[in-house]
Amino acid sequence: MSDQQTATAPRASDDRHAQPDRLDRTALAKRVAADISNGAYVNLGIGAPTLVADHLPPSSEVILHTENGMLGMDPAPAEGEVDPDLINAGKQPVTELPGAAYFHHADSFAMMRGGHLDLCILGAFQVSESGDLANWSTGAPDAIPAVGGAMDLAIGAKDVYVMTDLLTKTGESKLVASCTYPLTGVGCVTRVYTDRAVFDVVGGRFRVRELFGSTTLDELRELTGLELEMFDGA
Amino acid sequence: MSDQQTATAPRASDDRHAQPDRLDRTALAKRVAADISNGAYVNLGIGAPTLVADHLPPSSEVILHTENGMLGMDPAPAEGEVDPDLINAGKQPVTELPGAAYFHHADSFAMMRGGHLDLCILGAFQVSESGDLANWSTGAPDAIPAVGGAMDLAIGAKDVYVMTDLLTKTGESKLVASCTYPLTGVGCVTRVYTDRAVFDVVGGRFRVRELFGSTTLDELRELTGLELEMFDGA
Amino acid sequence: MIDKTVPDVASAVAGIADGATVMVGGFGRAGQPVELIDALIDVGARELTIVSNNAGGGDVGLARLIAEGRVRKVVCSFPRQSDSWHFDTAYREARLELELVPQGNLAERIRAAGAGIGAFYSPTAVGTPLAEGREQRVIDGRTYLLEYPIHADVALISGLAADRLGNVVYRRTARNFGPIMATAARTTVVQVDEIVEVGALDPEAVVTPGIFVNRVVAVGERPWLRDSEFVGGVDLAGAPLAGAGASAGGAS
Amino acid sequence: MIDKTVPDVASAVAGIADGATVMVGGFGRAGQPVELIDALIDVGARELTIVSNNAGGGDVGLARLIAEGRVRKVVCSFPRQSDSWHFDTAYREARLELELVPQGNLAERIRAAGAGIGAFYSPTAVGTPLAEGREQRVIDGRTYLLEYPIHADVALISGLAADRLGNVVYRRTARNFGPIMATAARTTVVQVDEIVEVGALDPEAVVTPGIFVNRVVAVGERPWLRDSEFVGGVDLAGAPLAGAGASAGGAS
Repeated sequence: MSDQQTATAPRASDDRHAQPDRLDRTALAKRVAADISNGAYVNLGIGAPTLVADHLPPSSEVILHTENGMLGMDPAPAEGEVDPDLINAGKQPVTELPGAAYFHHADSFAMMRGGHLDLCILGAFQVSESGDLANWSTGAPDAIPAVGGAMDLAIGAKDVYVMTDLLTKTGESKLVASCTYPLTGVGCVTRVYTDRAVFDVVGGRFRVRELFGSTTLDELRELTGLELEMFDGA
Repeated sequence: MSDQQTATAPRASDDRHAQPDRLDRTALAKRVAADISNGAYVNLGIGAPTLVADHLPPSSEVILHTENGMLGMDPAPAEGEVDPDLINAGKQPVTELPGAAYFHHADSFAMMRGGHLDLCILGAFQVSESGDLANWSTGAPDAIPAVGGAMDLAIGAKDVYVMTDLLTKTGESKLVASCTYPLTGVGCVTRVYTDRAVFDVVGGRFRVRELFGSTTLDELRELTGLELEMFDGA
Repeated sequence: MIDKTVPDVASAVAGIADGATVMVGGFGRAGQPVELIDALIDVGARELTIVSNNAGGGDVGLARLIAEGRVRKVVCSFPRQSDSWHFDTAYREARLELELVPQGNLAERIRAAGAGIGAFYSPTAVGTPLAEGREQRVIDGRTYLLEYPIHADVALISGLAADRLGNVVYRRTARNFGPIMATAARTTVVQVDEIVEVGALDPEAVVTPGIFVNRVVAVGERPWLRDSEFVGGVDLAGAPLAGAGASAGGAS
Repeated sequence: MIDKTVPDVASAVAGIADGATVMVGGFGRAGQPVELIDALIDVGARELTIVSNNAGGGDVGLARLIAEGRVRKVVCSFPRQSDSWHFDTAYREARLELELVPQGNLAERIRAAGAGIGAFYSPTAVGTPLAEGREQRVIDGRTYLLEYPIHADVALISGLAADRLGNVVYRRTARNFGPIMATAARTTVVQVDEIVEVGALDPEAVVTPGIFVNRVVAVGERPWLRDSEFVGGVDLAGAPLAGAGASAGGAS
């Protein structure tokens, strides 16, 4: 897997749409996909994480779970072949791979909460140094709340990766000392893939696993306001 | 259903194997079967209750549940057609009716404990006036305990009928003021079919619903030592 | 003979009263019993509590039920959708109450009701705002919240096919909440594309055994299925896509 | 590529250690993974805790495991059978411990382990000797007992067919505890009559999805099945009946 990482990172930063100091969304999806092991059972959250499905390496066989009751999901159908009975958690049309299985919602979430998924990849508003995740509500008083399966995914999968831009549109860091938005799960995130760098959550601190493009550790410290160190591989 | 009762009782007591004052096991199984409504979902306990399956009136369609994961069970197969993968809770070979369904043990007991079965029919060591059931253990210190699904059945079905001889082999009444054997369930039995009479459990008392053969109410009072009245239909 | 089939959707939903708690199957449009909901609107029942994963989208089905002012409370995990304008308006105008439940807790609470479980300890939502008011317990070093079953008066469900005994099979991800809701309601009503003969469903593949089902109604083939084969040319709402051909266009 | 198939039962049970908790599928003989148990005996692991509905019958499978003195504790609902002499002897000589669990609690506790439920309130066994030591709680006027999940190191299960992804289908009442045990163990091992190609199993009819399965081994057709048709002439133990014909007799 570390071979794949080395091989992929330069490719990703060569992407013609990428900024010199960060990856675009497609490149980031490729980068995340490269880290998924052969044979892994993976749930991709709504939004950006869904893109990962389109970039899984052909050399590996990864089984995608969708919480609305399916294992063995494949990305979007060809035009004109949309089956309204076959959708993912984002209610987008998908397709079925040979070896797929369908099950009802209680079985699907039992699968998730019983710790059987190897990995889920989620979007985030904020991730804290202790791995707390906030991704379902900004707490705005007039917002209509909606949580879906986010809280179950957060506590269910063996590993929870977050895939997000490092900064919000207004320039605030999504990596924080502690979340100010309502939490989705406590201490659940194990890794964060951002457009600038990959971070592991280790012992209550973010450790920088990999820098993208021209991004430096000092830049990340400045952007996040957090004490960051490179991941030492331990 | 009351028509069926009237029609069946004399027929049963005419049975050539019956004692004048009581029904034999086959006649009792017929008598119980006649009370089961069309469309009922029924679980038959191990032992004597299993016989009921052979006497269900052809005019009604009754769906038999077996807790080892099946609805739509039919009685024993023809000789030479035993399928070891198709057994009932007593581990006897059975057959499958059209419209049957198989499911795993958690689903099967969810069905039972969720109150979806209309009726189960169980054997008993003792039934108390308040409907307590003792049918899994005599409490003998050297006995090997085994409970199976008895406790789940007792509390799960909408109605729990007991089918048993009124007296033990040593002449003691199985209907008692309160059980001395370890309980299977509390206040769960709604009706008791014995070789001498049918009893309903009503307001903490047995009410005699029907007398078999030459049995009289006074005899039943003497045999059980309980205050018994005829069921007044209320 | 047992015959749970009823001739039309009006008979299928007959008797649903004001104030009833109604479970509605489906995840988005997949598995949503639109025809039964339309019939429920015709019944006229008001002050309903709806238990469903979503709160409807567009102007049909659940969304229309809300638009018609029949719903007092919604218990769901994800009411907000790009096209949930009817729910959004009713919620903002405080014309209905929302109980927001994480999807896994929603599913497990429905299953618990059907399975006779008094309550259970769930790992989901611990440390979040949705844990408020819930009893907490540490078991084997992990924190859980106590969750209670959700029962309903009626469940409205959509399946692919059923027999007169009420055995039901579903199709693909349209299965979703149907099988568990069928177990949790006093009266379970299933709409299917087709009613088949007893014996036509494989006993190994029946998903909802008839014991959980009270009424079955056939609503006819959906536009995207024909001869058991999927026929494309529709969008997610089941409407024909532009350029999908004259015959599909004629069905819209 | 994912390939969970292993070439033989020895590979299937490799690594089961002394002191392991092993779930064993089956209800009586139906669904009991006899070939895997035989292989487990050969592995030599001792001091096992066995979670199974029964404690074996006759001299094969679970009964033989107990006879060989490998079992320290049995968690089951119904150890006593007409032919459970090996369990009976070991129990009376206090060579093993018994935890007796009502069958529905056994099933639900196994499911809870697989589903990440911390504990649940069960209506079963209230007011009986098996309620002793259990926490009691009144919910909505009914009394329940608190029941905890049962996890295992290994589950040994018997199915009808599986693919290399570990998707499993069962046959008739041999399904019983298999699907839930598959969810509750760290390592789930499934023996099947036959391994089939990926895509050969109907995705609507897969009972145990591959996510729950670690190893699959084919043990060959059972004597009472041929060309997907049932062939009679066997008794409940799978032995040919007297007079069942020369060919069947020859197989014993």
